[in-house]
Amino acid sequence: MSEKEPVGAVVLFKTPDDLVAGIRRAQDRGFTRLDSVSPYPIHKMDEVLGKGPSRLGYVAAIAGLAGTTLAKTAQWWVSAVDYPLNIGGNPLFSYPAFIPVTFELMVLFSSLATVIGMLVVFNRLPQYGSSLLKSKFIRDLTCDKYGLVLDAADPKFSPDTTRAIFDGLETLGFDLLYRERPSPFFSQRILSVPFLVLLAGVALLCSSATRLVFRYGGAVPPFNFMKAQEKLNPQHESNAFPDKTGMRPAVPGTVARGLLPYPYASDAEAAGRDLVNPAPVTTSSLVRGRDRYAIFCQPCHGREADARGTLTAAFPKPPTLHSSKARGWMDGRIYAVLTSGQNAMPSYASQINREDRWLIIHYLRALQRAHNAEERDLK
Amino acid sequence: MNKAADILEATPMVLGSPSLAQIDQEVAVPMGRIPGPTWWAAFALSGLSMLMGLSLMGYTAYRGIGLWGNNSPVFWAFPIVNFVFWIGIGHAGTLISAILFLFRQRWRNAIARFAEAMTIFAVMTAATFPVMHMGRPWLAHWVFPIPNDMRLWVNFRSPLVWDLFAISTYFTVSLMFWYIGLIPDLAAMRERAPTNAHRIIYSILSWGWTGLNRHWRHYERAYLILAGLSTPLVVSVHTIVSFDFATSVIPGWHATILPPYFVAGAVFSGFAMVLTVLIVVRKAFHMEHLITLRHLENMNKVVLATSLIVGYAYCVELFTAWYSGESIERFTFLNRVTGPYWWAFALMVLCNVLVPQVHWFRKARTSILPMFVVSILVNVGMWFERFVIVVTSLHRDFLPSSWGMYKPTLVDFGILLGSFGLFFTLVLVFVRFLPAISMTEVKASMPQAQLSVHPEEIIGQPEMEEVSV
Amino acid sequence: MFSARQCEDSLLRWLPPTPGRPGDYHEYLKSRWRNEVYTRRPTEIDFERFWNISLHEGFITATTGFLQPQDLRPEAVLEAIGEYARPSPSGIDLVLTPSPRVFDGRFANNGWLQELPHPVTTQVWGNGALMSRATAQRLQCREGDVVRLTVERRSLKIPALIEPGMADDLISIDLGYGRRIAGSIGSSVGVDAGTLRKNVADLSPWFYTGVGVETTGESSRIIRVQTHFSIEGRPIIKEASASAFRSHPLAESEAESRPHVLWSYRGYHWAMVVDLTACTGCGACSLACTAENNIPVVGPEQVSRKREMHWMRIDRYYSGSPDNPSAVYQPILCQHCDAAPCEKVCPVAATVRSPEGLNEMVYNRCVGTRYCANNCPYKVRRFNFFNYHKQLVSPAELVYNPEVTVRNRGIMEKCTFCVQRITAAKHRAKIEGRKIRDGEIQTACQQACPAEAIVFGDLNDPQSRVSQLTKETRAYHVLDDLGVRPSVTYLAKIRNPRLDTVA
Amino acid sequence: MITENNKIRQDPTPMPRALTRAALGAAILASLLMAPAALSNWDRFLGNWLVLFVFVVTLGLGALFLVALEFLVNATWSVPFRRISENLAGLILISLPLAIPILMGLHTLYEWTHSEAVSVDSILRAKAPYLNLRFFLIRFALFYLVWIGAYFLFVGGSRRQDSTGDVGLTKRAMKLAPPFMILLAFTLTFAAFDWIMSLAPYWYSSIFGIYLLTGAMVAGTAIITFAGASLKLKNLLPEAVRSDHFYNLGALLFALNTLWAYIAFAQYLLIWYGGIPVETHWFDLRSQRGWEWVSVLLVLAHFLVPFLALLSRSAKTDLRRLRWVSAWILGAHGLDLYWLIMPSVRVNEGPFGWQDLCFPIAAIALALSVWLWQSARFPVIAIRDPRLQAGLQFHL
Repeated sequence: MSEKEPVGAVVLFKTPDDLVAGIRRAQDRGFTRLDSVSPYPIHKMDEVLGKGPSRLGYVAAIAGLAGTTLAKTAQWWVSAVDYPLNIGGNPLFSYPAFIPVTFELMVLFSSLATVIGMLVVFNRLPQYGSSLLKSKFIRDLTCDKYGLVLDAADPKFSPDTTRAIFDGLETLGFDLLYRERPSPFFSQRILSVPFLVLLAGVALLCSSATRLVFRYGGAVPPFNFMKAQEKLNPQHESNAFPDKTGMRPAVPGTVARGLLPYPYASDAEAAGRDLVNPAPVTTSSLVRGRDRYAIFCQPCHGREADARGTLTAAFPKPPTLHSSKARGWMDGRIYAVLTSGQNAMPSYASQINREDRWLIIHYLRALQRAHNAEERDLK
Repeated sequence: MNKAADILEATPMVLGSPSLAQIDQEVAVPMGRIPGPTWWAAFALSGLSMLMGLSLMGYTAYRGIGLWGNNSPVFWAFPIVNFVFWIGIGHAGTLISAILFLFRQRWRNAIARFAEAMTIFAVMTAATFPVMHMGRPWLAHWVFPIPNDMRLWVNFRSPLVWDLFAISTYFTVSLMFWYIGLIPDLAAMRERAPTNAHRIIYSILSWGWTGLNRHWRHYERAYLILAGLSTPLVVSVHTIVSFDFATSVIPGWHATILPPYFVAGAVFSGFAMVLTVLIVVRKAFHMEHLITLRHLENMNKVVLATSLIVGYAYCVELFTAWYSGESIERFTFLNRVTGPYWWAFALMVLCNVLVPQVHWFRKARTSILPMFVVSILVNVGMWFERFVIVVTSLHRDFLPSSWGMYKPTLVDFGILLGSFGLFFTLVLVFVRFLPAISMTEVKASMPQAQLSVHPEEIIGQPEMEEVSV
Repeated sequence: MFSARQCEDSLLRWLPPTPGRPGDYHEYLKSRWRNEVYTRRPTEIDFERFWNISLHEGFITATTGFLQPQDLRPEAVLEAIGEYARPSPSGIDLVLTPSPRVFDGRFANNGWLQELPHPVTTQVWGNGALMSRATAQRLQCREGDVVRLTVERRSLKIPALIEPGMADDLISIDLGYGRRIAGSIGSSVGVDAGTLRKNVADLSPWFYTGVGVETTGESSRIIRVQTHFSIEGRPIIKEASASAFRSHPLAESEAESRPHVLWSYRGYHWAMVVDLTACTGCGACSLACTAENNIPVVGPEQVSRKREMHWMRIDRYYSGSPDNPSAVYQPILCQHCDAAPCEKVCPVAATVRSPEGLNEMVYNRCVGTRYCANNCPYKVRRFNFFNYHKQLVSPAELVYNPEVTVRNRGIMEKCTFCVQRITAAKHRAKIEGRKIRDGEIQTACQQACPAEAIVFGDLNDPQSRVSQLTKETRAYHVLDDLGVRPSVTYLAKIRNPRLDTVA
Repeated sequence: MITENNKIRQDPTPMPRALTRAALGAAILASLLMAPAALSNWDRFLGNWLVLFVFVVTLGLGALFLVALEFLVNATWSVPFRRISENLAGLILISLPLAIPILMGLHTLYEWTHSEAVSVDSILRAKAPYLNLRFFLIRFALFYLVWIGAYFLFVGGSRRQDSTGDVGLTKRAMKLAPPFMILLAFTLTFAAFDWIMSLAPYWYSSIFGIYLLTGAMVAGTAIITFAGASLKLKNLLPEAVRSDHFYNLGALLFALNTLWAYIAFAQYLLIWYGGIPVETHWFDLRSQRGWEWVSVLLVLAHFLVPFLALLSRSAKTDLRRLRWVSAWILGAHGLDLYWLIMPSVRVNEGPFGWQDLCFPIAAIALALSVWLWQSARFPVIAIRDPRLQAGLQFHL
């Protein structure tokens, strides 16, 4: 718009009653676009201008309802659905305990809505570019004088003649209002680009600062998360010992309960002589034996113990265990093989515990018997 | 009917009937002036103690809670006492600005702005305590229900979480309430800003307010709604603070009367604090005729009333403890009165119940020195009330084997002093840069500011369209 | 480690070398056995296996006696003590006893033992001149006042420690304290009463008569973890004399109405029973708990501010007259309440119920509001006011249990029912495809209790010892009226009838 | 606006005949129903009687509270309503004869009067110094001394003013108001402990006094609003009493009712949260055998419905709505007392039997007749009150 064109006019009055008289006069002259300006809200001025009560109340009510709903559902969802914990034996949805937060959110939402609604939606503030601010009366209008504002859009309005209609009234002055091009920051609209840029900048700054603090600030000692533990964790090295192993091997020469040293390392035959299979032959023991066999023995010796294992290509082929020699061996003799190994076969003492070795032998016996079954076995 | 005249309170709210311009003058001028040495001295004092307090908090965060006197069984002590104390202080503001507004007590207009400011500062002061009171304050954000990659949530059954919501809501709403009230005054300040810098700041803060009636219309409505919302809010806040104690099973904490009792106590202490500061400010800024003796007298009446309510609560609490017939319950209160902390209880009763009774006499209500002394004593007493509730209930609870005594350390005292420093620093900055009295509301309540037309005559006027200028 | 050497090895090394004697002690021992034990014991197996088996079994069945049993002559004992039993001359008698914690001082540098409360006085980090109230009144000294004891020319300054139930005109002092060089922990803790001893004692080196005692105006700190010794008539301890109990067993005081139970525990429901009759208050449970659960030693300063960290503490209450009271010991640990007040108030849900009835503490979720501890009626929750583990020097980390988190400062902690052991047992059971057997899990305290006063197990299994014991007529819950429904049941204290006929 | 003064009738305003008939009918119906109710279940009858008694007392005290409140805060808007409150405060006088059956039935109602029960129970023994017959009666006498004394001081003074127009009487009332408020708080608190709380002798709740106090305030305000609105609708109040006055009354009713809800919620939440059996037991009784529905109904009737009905600004000036809401709240207050008393009296009976029916009717009969009787003797407004003008001119 052009700079010269006035957007309206303001008439200055001394007392509220003069102002009302002025308004009456303007109304008599058929003005419909007018408003009063005062340093404080004048009681009953709404009625004078024929305005009903503000509708802000509905905004507040709706927002309050929204807050209530959100609070209740959020608390229900968190406590009963997403994070259902037994806390003090209380029900998951302990409604009495959820009332306080619900109330607070109701108040928060509806008061936020009230304030934002009043400032931005209903009053369309900020109006840093309002032409009134440029009026010479604005100082008085914010202090102790009263103004009547006439809008240039009013059909009855004309810059030259309007002043005359207030003759005979207690006026202190008349001033035409011109809209000047507003400064980029003090914009009419809250959604002006510079303002939004500023807003975004602040938001970015705050969030990144927060992130930094939470991400790194918290981890600086002594603000730790108990990641650093003073104890020695399993499988960790310790400088307390020359060899740096944290988990200590038993002192040589000690005998642990249930782990008598195996004396036949050198003399497998003696083992065949002395040792008897302590494990009972039961279904469960055979089953476990089969499982162990499948894990440790089958790859080389094959499912049937007939040396047709899956690894035979890669490894030296073991002898079949159905040879009369193998079948002739006492359990202890086989035990010795499992324990200290034989020829290409390594020791399995570190992988299969003692009971399991005996169970495997039981299963092996079953295999042998099944493989070359005799007449009486079928009975 | 002239005998009836003195029953109908005819004394004006503003003495010397100044013109509206004078009111602006008196309120706004101190802000332009360079502050005097007294202000600087006060500022230095409070600022220093604030710094000390803050550094002690930092040191605690670095070393650990062990720096305080807290122990087992007294896991909560000074910081919680201070927290409740300051939150309580923060209640007078909203009460004056919201509840008295709803009761159309016009005398509130002159003091509302100030009281609201004190509310905000008190809540800020109080809010520091729950954070620094945590064993691991660097995880304070865990108390907020923030969706996180650990899929953890907070426990909405915990009064501390309620507290979090209550206090943040209260702070937000009071801040908005205060700021809304400030906007027209800021507009006025904008027009009489001493320097250009002032002008720009006031312009930005006043949102280009011009005082059009169509703005006032929604403005007043918003103010009313906020008042209506703050009234239950202010009650809820200290209620929830009282829940922190009352929901527990600890005898001396678990009492159903605590909510109303705490709210009354909060208003009580809040009014006392507002009085204390107001008496000084009104003298320092020569506002005796805007904040008249009648204002102070009315506040003293509220102090007396709330003191009686608090006294009632003490009595009923003690009686119910005896009435319960439970040995542990009875012991707790006997121990409160006659135990090792008997002096705290005695001090509390003296300051909160006995001393305010002087306000039965008009003479005491209307003369500065007595009311000043009373207000300060009430502050002391209310601090000790919280001390009595928190410490004496904890230090001897169920199992005698775990009984113990609590001894505060120097750090505790330092932080307490620091909190006062923080509060008064903020107050001093406020009176320096913002109108401590709502010019708008005082003007609006002046006789010459009213329309003399009778309401009936202005029903059914034609509706005017809105102007866009 | 530290290239240390077994002391026997050193002795061997210092002895003049004799041919045929192995220098290594292990070899030396074995050779002794080969020559003196193995030979006496006819067996067909070779020595190596004999040796291993003996080691494994821990004993050997001897055919020809190594020791000749002597039979005891009671009258001889009477004669022996008879001469001491004569009335002491005027003045005060003094008894020097080895400390129940640091014994003769050899354990003075053990922080666990230093911080373990004395079974009777609950004193920690030091000793004192233990005397009765009457004696104290006669000497006009209050607890903590330093008194000077004089035996002939030897004298000692030591704080008075007043305890009901001491014999009058008798002062008893624990030995083993006041070591000047004991290490980083034990140096100059308490007072060394050994200096009062006489190398050639007329009666006994531990017993002196006619001891001079005068107060010195000074006073020194006595640190007790418990300062109040009466139950104030609260429903904490239940006791009866056996005769009274037989006539009418105590019935569980049922609260008016139980809160509605919303949660039932499927699977296991862990619970514990503590028998007050069996408990002797020795504190082994407390110590075992400390070792098992990486509980820090906080030191005298912190304990005196009531910040000790023991998850398992032993409360001691007196009843009867102060001159001749009778004491009750009550081990108190987290009661794992079904309606736990501590859980409700935690803002971050850092302490919650497990599906197996444990009250779980999620250390790393804890932000340290200490609200739970306030709301715990049993005050069993412990807070890390400082980082109590910081000052440890390597290799102290080796004493920590790798199964248990080390708690940092600002975190609440408490008894977990040794959840790490429960978990381990569950793994075993799962591998072997079975339920956990009753008694398979032993909590550290239970394991250590010499009187077997503590039983832990599954309440859902009606056959388990725990369920059996909770049904006993002696069973009761501490502070039952609160309706928190603890998982720890106590069995009432039953006193020996012969004692109460005396009293 | 002095002219308005002429519109005010100086003599008592004649009440509509219909009311008198209604009162009479209600009285007859009630007394007819009472005999069989008493015969069928004496305990229940006594419990109901206690409810009726406390109901009448709280109404009277609530009305008296409003009178004193006006003098305490020197409010002018309520002056035109004060005479209504004063007339209804007369219910205190009626409540005294009502107490006779209670005092005779103490042994049936209160367990602590059974010496054999007290002797074996440690808790009851501990309470005996307070809960014993003699002290109970002494307190009872004290309560009535205070209440009736205050009644004559306030109401009598105001009535004397009608003739004398003495401003000093108003001043005296202003001086009396603060101490009376204190006394009222304590007497009603202990009355609540004595009459209602000690029905369940183990249970205790320190807020209970305030609970009944707020209940009485709500009831008092409600009945004043009801009477005021009815009079206005029948044009029996002066012109000058306009919607602004009723707005204040409605707002007060709204505020007090919300306060009651707050107190009630605080008590429930804290006891629920603490979960201590001795305390929760009391609520357990009210969540079994159909009482849970009464509890829900109470929340709806005493909080939700009035809250929503009075929330909007227009509702507080709409006389018709004010009338039914205040009547509703009176009913809710009766339900509240029923809910407080009955489960403790008849521990294992459900709510609502035909025996209970006669008591609401009796209450209506009593309130109506007292009101009619009083307002037949005095003008409907305190005509010579020095603040009447200010009161009539009151604007929002």
